[in-house]
Amino acid sequence: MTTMNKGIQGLKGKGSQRTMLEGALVLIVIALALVIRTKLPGGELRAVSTIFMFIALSQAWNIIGGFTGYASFGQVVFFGMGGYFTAVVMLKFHFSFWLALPLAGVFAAVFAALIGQPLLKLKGHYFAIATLGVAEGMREVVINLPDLTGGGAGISVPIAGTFAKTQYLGDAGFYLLFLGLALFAVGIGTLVSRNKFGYGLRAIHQNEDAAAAVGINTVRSKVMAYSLSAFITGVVGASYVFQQVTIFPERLFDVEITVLMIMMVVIGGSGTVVGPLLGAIGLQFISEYLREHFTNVHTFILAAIIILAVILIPQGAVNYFREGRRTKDYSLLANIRRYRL
Amino acid sequence: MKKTPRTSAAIIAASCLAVFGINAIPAASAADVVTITLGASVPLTGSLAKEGLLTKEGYQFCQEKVNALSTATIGGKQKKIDIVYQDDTSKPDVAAQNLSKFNDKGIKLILSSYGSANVNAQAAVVELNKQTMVDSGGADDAIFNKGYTRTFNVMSPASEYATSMVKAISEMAKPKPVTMAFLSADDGFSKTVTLGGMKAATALGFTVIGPQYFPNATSDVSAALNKIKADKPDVILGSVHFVEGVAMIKQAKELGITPKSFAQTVAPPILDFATTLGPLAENVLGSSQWSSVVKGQEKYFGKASNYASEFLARFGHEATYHNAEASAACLAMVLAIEKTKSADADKIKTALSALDVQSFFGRIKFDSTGQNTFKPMVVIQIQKGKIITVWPRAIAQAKMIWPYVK
Amino acid sequence: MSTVPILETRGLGRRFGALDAVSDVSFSVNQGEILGVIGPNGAGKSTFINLVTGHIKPTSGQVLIDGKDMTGQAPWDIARAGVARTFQIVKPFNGMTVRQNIAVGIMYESHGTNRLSVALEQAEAILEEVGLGGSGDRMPGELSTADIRRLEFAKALATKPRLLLLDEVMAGLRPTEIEPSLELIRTLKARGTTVIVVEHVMKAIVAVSDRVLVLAQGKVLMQGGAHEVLADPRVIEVYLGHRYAKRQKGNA
Amino acid sequence: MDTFLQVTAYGLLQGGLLALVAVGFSLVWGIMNIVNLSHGAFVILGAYIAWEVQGWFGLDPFLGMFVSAIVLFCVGYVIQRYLINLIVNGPVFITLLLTFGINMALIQGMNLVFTADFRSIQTSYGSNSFEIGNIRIPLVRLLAFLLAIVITFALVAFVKRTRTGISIMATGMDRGAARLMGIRARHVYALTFAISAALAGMAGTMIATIETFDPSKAGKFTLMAFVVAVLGGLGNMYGALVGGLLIGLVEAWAGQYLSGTWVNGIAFLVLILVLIFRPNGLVGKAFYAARVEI
Repeated sequence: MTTMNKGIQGLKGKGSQRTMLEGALVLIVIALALVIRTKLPGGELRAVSTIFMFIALSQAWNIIGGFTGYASFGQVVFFGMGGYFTAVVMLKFHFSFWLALPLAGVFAAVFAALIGQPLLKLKGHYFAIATLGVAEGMREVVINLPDLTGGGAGISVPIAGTFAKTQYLGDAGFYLLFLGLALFAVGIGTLVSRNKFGYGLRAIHQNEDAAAAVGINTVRSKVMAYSLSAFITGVVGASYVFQQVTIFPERLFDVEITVLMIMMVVIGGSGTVVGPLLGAIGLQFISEYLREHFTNVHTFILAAIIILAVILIPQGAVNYFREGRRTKDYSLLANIRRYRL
Repeated sequence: MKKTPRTSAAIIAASCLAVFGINAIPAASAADVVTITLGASVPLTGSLAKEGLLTKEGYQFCQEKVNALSTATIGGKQKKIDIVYQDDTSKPDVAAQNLSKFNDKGIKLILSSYGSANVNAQAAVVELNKQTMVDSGGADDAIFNKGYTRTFNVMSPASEYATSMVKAISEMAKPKPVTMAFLSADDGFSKTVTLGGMKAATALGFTVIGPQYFPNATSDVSAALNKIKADKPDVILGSVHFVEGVAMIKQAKELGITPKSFAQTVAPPILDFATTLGPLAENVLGSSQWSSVVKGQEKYFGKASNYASEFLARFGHEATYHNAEASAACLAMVLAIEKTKSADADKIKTALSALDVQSFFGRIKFDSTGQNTFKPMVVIQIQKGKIITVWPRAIAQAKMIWPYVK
Repeated sequence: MSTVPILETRGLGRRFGALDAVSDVSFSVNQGEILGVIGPNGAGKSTFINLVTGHIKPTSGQVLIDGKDMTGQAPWDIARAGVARTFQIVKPFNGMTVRQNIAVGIMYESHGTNRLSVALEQAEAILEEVGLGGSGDRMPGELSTADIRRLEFAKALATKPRLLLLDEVMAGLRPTEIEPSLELIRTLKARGTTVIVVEHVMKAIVAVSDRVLVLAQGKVLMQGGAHEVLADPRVIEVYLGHRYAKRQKGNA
Repeated sequence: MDTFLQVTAYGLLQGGLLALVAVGFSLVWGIMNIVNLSHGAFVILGAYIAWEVQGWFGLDPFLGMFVSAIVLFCVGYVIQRYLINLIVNGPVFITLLLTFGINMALIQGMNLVFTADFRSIQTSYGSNSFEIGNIRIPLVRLLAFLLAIVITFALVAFVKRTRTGISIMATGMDRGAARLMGIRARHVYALTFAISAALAGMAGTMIATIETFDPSKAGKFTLMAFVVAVLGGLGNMYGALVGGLLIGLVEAWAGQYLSGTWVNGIAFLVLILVLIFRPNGLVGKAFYAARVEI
């Protein structure tokens, strides 16, 4: 939880007009989301909840991958650990979900702090593969502890009967929960993007030696960023588990979830708050739409869209427009020329 | 150097275009026809794409047969079945979400996905949405011990998979083998299968070795084989999926492990098993939910043998038990619809609970948990590259070849 | 003014495998002094700075800051003790505007503000001071070589250092561009900041240094007043080579 | 003792197969700093091609693998030249996304073309093995193992002795300087990727002969290549071989002396430990430190 406090420090005293405008915008979005909730049927609510979930996940990844520049390729491990923590304490120790939820985040954050110490010394692809190794390894651990986790057979959260301390939330309930998580994550992201801690992370991303030379404790900052990111991811994992009821290690530690987070952040614009937000909404919406309307070839079309997006705007949508605004040049061809060999 | 890539680029481009087929959309119904829409979310991409496709074929075949032959009416109008498909990408959360989306569109009658994890997630949602689902792809007992009342499984339960082979060997193998080694993948379904089989084997007086577990979906089971090598088991019984099943046979050969017979769940009845293993597949025993000699018949598919031949004509490959399971699930749903003359999920749920029919798939009847405990599994053996039913004795096409000599 | 030197090294050394990059360097700097450090390529000047600022851990010897042993401390601890540095190969924070580059240093200084808005305002003064006024909203990638060196300088100043180590901030600059930098160093001295200038540009060293330290092959060759050191034949020899030394003699 | 030797021998052979899968992946990563997430799909594509070739012409897989290699060489060249080259100077991880997209397209393409069937190339000698002492050595695995060694040494010779090889190495070390020396980086990059894809095709053929394959296996091969390349270390052509053999042995021993289900877990544990204590891999040089980034 210390990471959280640190992250919040910079909030105080941003009383500019911009903040008020943004506050108003957030209120409008929340109001809109609540209105939508009453209009949509259950299945659509579930689909929108998934979008909210990926907003939160991509914001979480953005903190370590986008701001700090450490591409955590095993981010799903915190999703899985938070999720399994929740399932186990709810099933075996009869915790209420509302108690398990924050604890799952803390559990993931502490785990991140522990593995972060050695792993965050690694750079670039090496860090990526090491975190991937942790995620794959933890999945194996979960599979191999069947007495605790149910192993490959999966585990079910109690939603009915005497041990069910928290009533199942239903589609509308989970909609609110994931909306809350998305707002929380975007809030944290906004905070980090504008405070001392976040600037420290960006400095680390650009050059670690130079960051250390201006007094940034790079080790502590990186571990804190990793833990903060893990906290959010863990809390999302916990909520996902309660929504799904029965979970399996293959899905909870599915590398595709990590890839999706990265894709959303990078295509939207890494190191910004709006980027991952748009990336998550856009990509999840598109993939959902394609799956529904092109049952047989949807992955093909999605792959083509990803390839095109990556080639046309490798710096991500938000960064592309920002650069365009600065240089007054929105030409995609010029953009390609900049990044090609 | 520079021309070759362009040519191959053209080939790739052409093949890309070729695969972009557009799905045929079912024709709109005429005025005197009432169409009942079933929802089916199946894995068409991802790790279960193969089984998902077989399942879809089974549903499709059922729809075509029923619509062609049915004279049943609802409210004086002729009844037609339409099935809406969604790809769940082999992921449980998507499989569940798809059902909720069906529910939004008023589709309350569901044909299940493939794979225990997917069906497990679907069963929970079906309960919440008050839909009714017939399951053709998730046999794990864990789905049915949660008190759900709206999911009905046409298959024999997981615990029967290995048990049937143990019984068959006990009845038919002469000289009767003594030791039986159990090797198993470590997913929930395979473990349930193995524990059931071991219990049966002990009860029937076999000396049980193992179980030795290996990771689900591995293509290297040599460690498990090496561990039982010294025991020289008479029978090696594997609770496997296709990949581990093939690996087990190949690697046992490589390692010089020669039991009197191999027996495997799931893998041998898949057509690819005999084609990929060739002579090595000979005489391997397998347990199957269905074979073309299963007894029973009804008006749509006739006998199992009719099902097999018509399926072959329609899809160009032999019907596997995955196909048959799916058709049977769809059939159960259709029969319930015809009985109630409605598309009401609650009424159909009640009708399914009471259903008892002899079909090409064998007896379809559900116990109080929704499982079909009334249908025995069949045991097949690969003989001369063909899948031959050898047990139960009453429907056997040929005698079990024993022992496995080679 | 205290009598304890602001920086002192005792027998400082660093081995890389079989190579002694720096060995047995002992010297001290008092507050308000400007020390020039010169030496030929490969003399260990940058390694020496890296050792003092904690970017490389020494294999022998000690680093004392204000008389306190800081040997082997992390770079950020050294920075927070009031020691700032620039890098020979410039290391701007490329993803941020010039103003934001400075604001980072301001916020992370031990007594600095924690508020971004304040830091961004304070950055303006530092930009003016180094001659980057008006460039605050530009990205480092858009700056000229001279400006990017100024940015490097400004980043170090942002941490309000009491001791500043400048690693060739004037390399590659035209003579007209060097003068403002020298002026700035003098201003800093007047403010009581201690500066260690590591330079190739001899003229610059002579112009500002109170004292000069000569490094050769990782060792201290000699130290003393600027003119005295530069006139020393040993220095001329290691620094400019035998032939130049001979020629100098011949000319004399 | 016999069991130990048997397990060890089998593990080494399995390691050779892994090395074969990883060698091309490691090459591309080492030279271009591109982590090719579609490598596993190339392996599977190679397997399907060899399978088809055997079906059409009855060509033995040990000949069919050259057909696979040639086709994949072309595919690889086109992908690098006309797709990946377009973003080589973009943010580092952008190539991950691009190759992931390519991977998706390839897998789905194979799903549609080959209907996701399980396949395996059958040969008359497929599962034959012979005995040395009490240890059984499977024939095809041994051949695949030898192929891994031959390819590794051939690659080293190619990179050190031939003009093209040297230009590949030079481009890997310092693209700017290589360009000044008149090396066409675009072509050299495409060539490097093409060679890597060709090697994946050969590996795929061996996989097809030894195991079964289907499109969903692609991810597993990419992951294994990833692990093996890192373990061995980049910037050293022997890296994949060393990494492959190590993983093969670790998995074999773990499978034998621990519970069989821990095999994967142990492999990843070894990976993490090696990364923490020898971040450049077992035989890797500090390639990134030496490399000039532009």
